[in-house]
Order: sequence, then C-alpha cells, then structure tokens
Amino acid sequence: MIRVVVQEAPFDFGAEAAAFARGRTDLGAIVTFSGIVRDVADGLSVMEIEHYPGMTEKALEKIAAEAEARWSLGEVLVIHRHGRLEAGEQIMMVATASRHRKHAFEAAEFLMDYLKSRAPFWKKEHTEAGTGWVDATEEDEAALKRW
Amino acid sequence: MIRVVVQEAPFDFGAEAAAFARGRTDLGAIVTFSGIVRDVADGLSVMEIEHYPGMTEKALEKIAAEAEARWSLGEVLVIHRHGRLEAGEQIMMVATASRHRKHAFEAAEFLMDYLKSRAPFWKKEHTEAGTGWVDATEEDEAALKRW
Amino acid sequence: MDVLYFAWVRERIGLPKERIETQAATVADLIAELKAREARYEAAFADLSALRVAVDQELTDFDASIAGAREVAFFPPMTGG
Amino acid sequence: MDVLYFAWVRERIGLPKERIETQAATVADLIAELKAREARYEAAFADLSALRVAVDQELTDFDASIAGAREVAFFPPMTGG
Repeated sequence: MIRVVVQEAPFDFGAEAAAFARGRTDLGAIVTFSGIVRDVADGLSVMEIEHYPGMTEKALEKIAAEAEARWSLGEVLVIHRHGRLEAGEQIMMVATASRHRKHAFEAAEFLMDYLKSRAPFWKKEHTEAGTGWVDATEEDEAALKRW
Repeated sequence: MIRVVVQEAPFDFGAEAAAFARGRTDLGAIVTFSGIVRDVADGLSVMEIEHYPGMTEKALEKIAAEAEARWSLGEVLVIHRHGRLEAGEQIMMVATASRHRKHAFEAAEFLMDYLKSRAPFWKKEHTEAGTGWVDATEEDEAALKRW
Repeated sequence: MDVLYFAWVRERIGLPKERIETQAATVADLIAELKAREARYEAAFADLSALRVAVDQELTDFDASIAGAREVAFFPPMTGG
Repeated sequence: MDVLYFAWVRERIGLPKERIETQAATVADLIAELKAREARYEAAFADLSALRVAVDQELTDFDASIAGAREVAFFPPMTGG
C-alpha cells in the first residue's frame, strides 16, 4: 500500500512512525528517513519550499510505485511539506516496510534519491547572509545512477 | 552522542523516534530501523530472546562507537529487547542522525548488519510447528563483508 | 496552453503562469518563441542546461512534442527531500 | 574461572554457568578438557564451526589465551536484530 501526502501543515513524525505498518505482522523490517531544516551557519534560517501542485503528488506516487516494483515492500509512506519552515522543523519523511531489512533500506534510499532530484520541489533559504535558491548538487544527481 | 538500551520491557517506538536528535538543528538527516516479531507461517508465534548480560551492552556500545568513527554522526541510538515477545511486538530499533543522508543511511545499515551477527542475542521461535533456535544465515554473515 | 514557471524561473519572468497561444511543435520551439518576445524570457532561458521541463506534469526533454499539451512547466533542477 | 553457556549450548550442557578450575592455556585446551569429562560436553562441542567464544566478554578465537581470564562463554552464532 502506498500513501503519499503533500501538505503545508506540520506532521507528527513520532505518530506517523508509530502508526506505519502497525498490525502488519508479516513485515519484520521498517525503515524511516526524515529530513529536518538545518540551521545554516549560525544565523537562524527559514526555508521556503515551493512545489508544483498536481505534478508533485503524481511524481511522488510514481517514485513510490517504482520502489514497490523493485523491492518486496508491504507498505510505503511519503510525506512532504511545502511553504515556510523554520530551523528544526521536519520537512519530510519516507517509510518502508518489508520482510527483509535490505529491501526496506534500499527502497528508502531509492525514494530519497529520487525525491531529491525528481520530485518538483524547490528550496529557498533565508539566512542572515541573504536569500537564495538552493542549488541542486552533482552529488544528488550522481546518486540516481546507483539504481 | 551514543545511547544504548538493553531491556526486557517494551519501548515506545514513536516516542523514541520523535525524541531522537530533537533540537539538533545541525543534523538534517535521520534514519530509523525497527524490527518486529513476524508471524511465522500462520500459527501465532512467540519469540524468546536470550542475551549475555554485560557483554551485550559492551558489544552494542562498541558497534555504535565504530559507526561514529566511520561516519559523521551527531546521534546514535540502539534499543534491543530480550525475553518473551509476541508477533507484532517491536524487538529493537536503531536510529542515526547526520548532516548527510548517505551517512545516516549507511551507518544505520552498518549497525543492523553488526547487531545481527556480532551482538550476543539468540532467538528461539515457538510456533505451532514446534520450537527451535533461529539459525544464523550465511546472508547475514556475508552482509558484514560490505563494511 | 498554460505555461508555468517555478522558483527562479518564475522570479525572472515575473509571473507563475500565463496562457500562451502557440503553433510551436516542440518545447524547444516554444522556448525560441518566448525568448524572441522580451528580455526577461531571454534571461530566464539563457542557459538551458540549468532548466528542466515538464509537459502535462511529466518530466521530459526539450525536443519533446507539445502538440495537444494542456500545460508546459519550466523550472530549475529540483531540490526536494 | 566462570564458564557460561548460551542458547542451545546451554540446553545441551544443561546449565547456564559453572565455575571451573583449569590449567588450560587456550580456549581449545579448555574445550578438550570439557569434552573429556562427560558425553553432554562432547555433544555440545562436537562441531566447533557451529560455536563462538567470548573471553571476558570479548569475541575471540579458539586459539585465544585464557590465562587470567575471569569469564569464558560458549554460544552459537548470534542472531540479534
């Protein structure tokens, strides 16, 4: 089962992690990844996340379906926020559940690698030093080659 | 910071996941792995986990310290239960926090691979089909060669 | 068709979305048409290697056909996660 | 020194821990001594490839010295996680 959520509001990481795959006694391995707004340098920072409503959900569903096709997964969850976030706030999470820890780990890494570079989100940072769009990195693009 | 917990009592996965690295705005990437007692075949199963008090804590601390030495981690958590567990119960969790998602993922996988084969726990399964010690697998032993 | 702009492409062009009537056959033709219009388009589309395009909400290439497309979107490389 | 047994090693030998006075220099010597004692030790130590050993709570090899050791533990390959 795939669940994709794109929202501006905060989500409760602990509650989502606890509820994920609950009751699925056929799945022994659960991996979560969560991303948090970092304090850039020392100045308090604010992150603004723009996205492409409509395409975002489709792109995330497609990435999650691809993960389900490649690995043996019982459950997949993707939550991604947009809008204005302060340092320390949770930006997003993915979760995967499988019988096998290797599948759960690889699928979560795959989801993250694709979500970084193939889901239509753009980050803008506001720090004491100024404001600017976060550049995509060659490292993130290269990470896709693994799959 | 490393935190290692070995206990018989259940732990609250959601609360532990939510509290982990909370307030660390220098760490943007958090990975958790949790292991759940699977229902073996269809019969209700009970898992009994034996461990080596004293050595267990030392072994887990050593594995966590090794992870800290190899990757850039801000926080590491390992919780492992022993005693009698029913299907669906959480056996253990690890969590890693880093600036970099790759570090957080690799360190969590490393912790799991070592914890599987190098921490003194032994699992005994009680199912309708009978009772038996879980065999270590060649796959788990081979997983260590990656590191 | 609707043409959408995101992130710094939106900022350079100065609007998030506009309706454009075009006979352009491909994304590249549409870009050529837009660049010929005004300096702000010229600026936004100056370096195509810094741009990505989606046609009807699917990522694609600059030589993709836009015949019958309802929506074309331009944006920089994505930075999710 | 204390000799500890875990999992099926404990079950075969029939106890979790015993105090043993020995002049054995290595783990292998200690095993030889135990096997000579009784059939249940012979059975538990029949296949060393299925066993692991820790001396003073550190995993080690069968040729490790046990001189001065306080605690030697025998058990099957671990199955944590």
